[in-house]
Amino acid sequence: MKTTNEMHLNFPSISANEGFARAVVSAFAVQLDPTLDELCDLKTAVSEAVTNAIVHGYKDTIGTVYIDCRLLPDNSIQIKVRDRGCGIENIEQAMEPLYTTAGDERAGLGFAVMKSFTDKLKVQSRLGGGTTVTMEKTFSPRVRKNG
Amino acid sequence: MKTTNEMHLNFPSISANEGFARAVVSAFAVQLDPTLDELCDLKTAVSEAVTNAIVHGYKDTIGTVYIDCRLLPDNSIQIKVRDRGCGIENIEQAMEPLYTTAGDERAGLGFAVMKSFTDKLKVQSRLGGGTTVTMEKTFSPRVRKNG
Amino acid sequence: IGEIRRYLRDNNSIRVSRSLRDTAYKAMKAKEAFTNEHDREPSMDELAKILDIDRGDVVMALESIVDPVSLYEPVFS
Ligand SMILES: Nc1ncnc2c1ncn2[C@@H]1O[C@H](COP(=O)(O)OP(=O)(O)O)[C@@H](O)[C@H]1O
Ligand SMILES: Nc1ncnc2c1ncn2[C@@H]1O[C@H](COP(=O)(O)OP(=O)(O)O)[C@@H](O)[C@H]1O
Ligand SMILES: [Mg+2]
Ligand SMILES: [Mg+2]
Repeated sequence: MKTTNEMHLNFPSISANEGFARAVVSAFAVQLDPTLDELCDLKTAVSEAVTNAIVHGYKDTIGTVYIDCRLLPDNSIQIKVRDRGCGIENIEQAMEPLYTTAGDERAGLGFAVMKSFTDKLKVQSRLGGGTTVTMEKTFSPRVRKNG
Repeated sequence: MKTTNEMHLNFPSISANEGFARAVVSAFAVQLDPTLDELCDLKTAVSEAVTNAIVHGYKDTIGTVYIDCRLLPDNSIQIKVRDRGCGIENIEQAMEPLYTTAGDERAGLGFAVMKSFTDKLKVQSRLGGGTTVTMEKTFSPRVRKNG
Repeated sequence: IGEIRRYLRDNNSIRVSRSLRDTAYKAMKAKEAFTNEHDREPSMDELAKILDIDRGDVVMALESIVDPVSLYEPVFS
């Protein structure tokens, strides 16, 4: 599908940028005129992906997190969150609800949240090469006033 | 000076992205806890630079606009707005207040606004190679309540 | 004059962090009112129009309260 607008962002994997990444994605998505709830869902999903890149992908190091966003003509947005961190050994297992490698610190619900708050979720990863999470979300068409 | 945080953004030179660029820069600058006035000044300056890249740099074409932001430890922000468009033949002349090549459409005050709303302004350009506008702004330190 | 202006700025200007929360609060109230009246949620553009601010600023304001629910609860419950 033809892209109507796009943006590419990158920043160091420090936690101060979690909120920033969320703000950027919503400032971009707002062009599609979503409702607050739709935008909130999207932000929550993006947060989870960015947090994972920071805390799992780059663990005890600082690396670069990449975000690529595209708007598609059917009122949907595609978001890629990429890191060049440690990668995931078993993607299926990682995506299972409650599965976490972070012990008691994390709930293991990140992927479950991404899945339920977006319409499409794809995870690609290579051990030692990094992880790319691709999410898509379509916003409801606006109800016309007096229409 | 050591950078404490940074971000790099790029997007196509379409006018829908003027507001987006402004929102991204302010979402990033907000980490320095500026006042509303300070943030407003910064957004206005960024708007002018991004608009110039879109309407002058890429004129009748669509190109990529690049924004690089750095936070410095003295509570200041450095913002580069870059295009690979037509470039400026005479930078000094272009920066003169009221000078414009756009006839009646524009006021020729873009650079004047950037200069007065930031603490430092540098313009680099090469004919056919593009233009880079670098701005720096230091925010007032936070005033302690009861302090 | 520059010094006076700086003084005023330092002492009287509202910090963004503080005003954002006020804006977010207004946005949540406006959303509530709109939903009651129209039986559907407002879009972000509609919300920005009601509040008469830039939609980028609405986004930023909502960002200042990471989870809107946490703002909502102490006020309405
Ligand atoms: N970007 C990533 N890089 C490396 N490993 C990851 C990444 N994202 C997720 N993982 C792995 O998948 C597991 C599950 O992720 P998630 O569902 O978000 O739960 P949590 O983050 O709470 O552990 C993580 O514990 C981690 O082992
Ligand atoms: N990014 C750019 N690429 C090419 N030319 C530029 C660029 N920015 C500014 N200029 C030139 O400098 C002139 C003055 O810019 P400015 O002060 O913003 O006034 P205005 O945009 O109203 O013309 C413009 O008319 C244009 O000729
Ligand atoms: Mg997680
Ligand atoms: Mg201009």
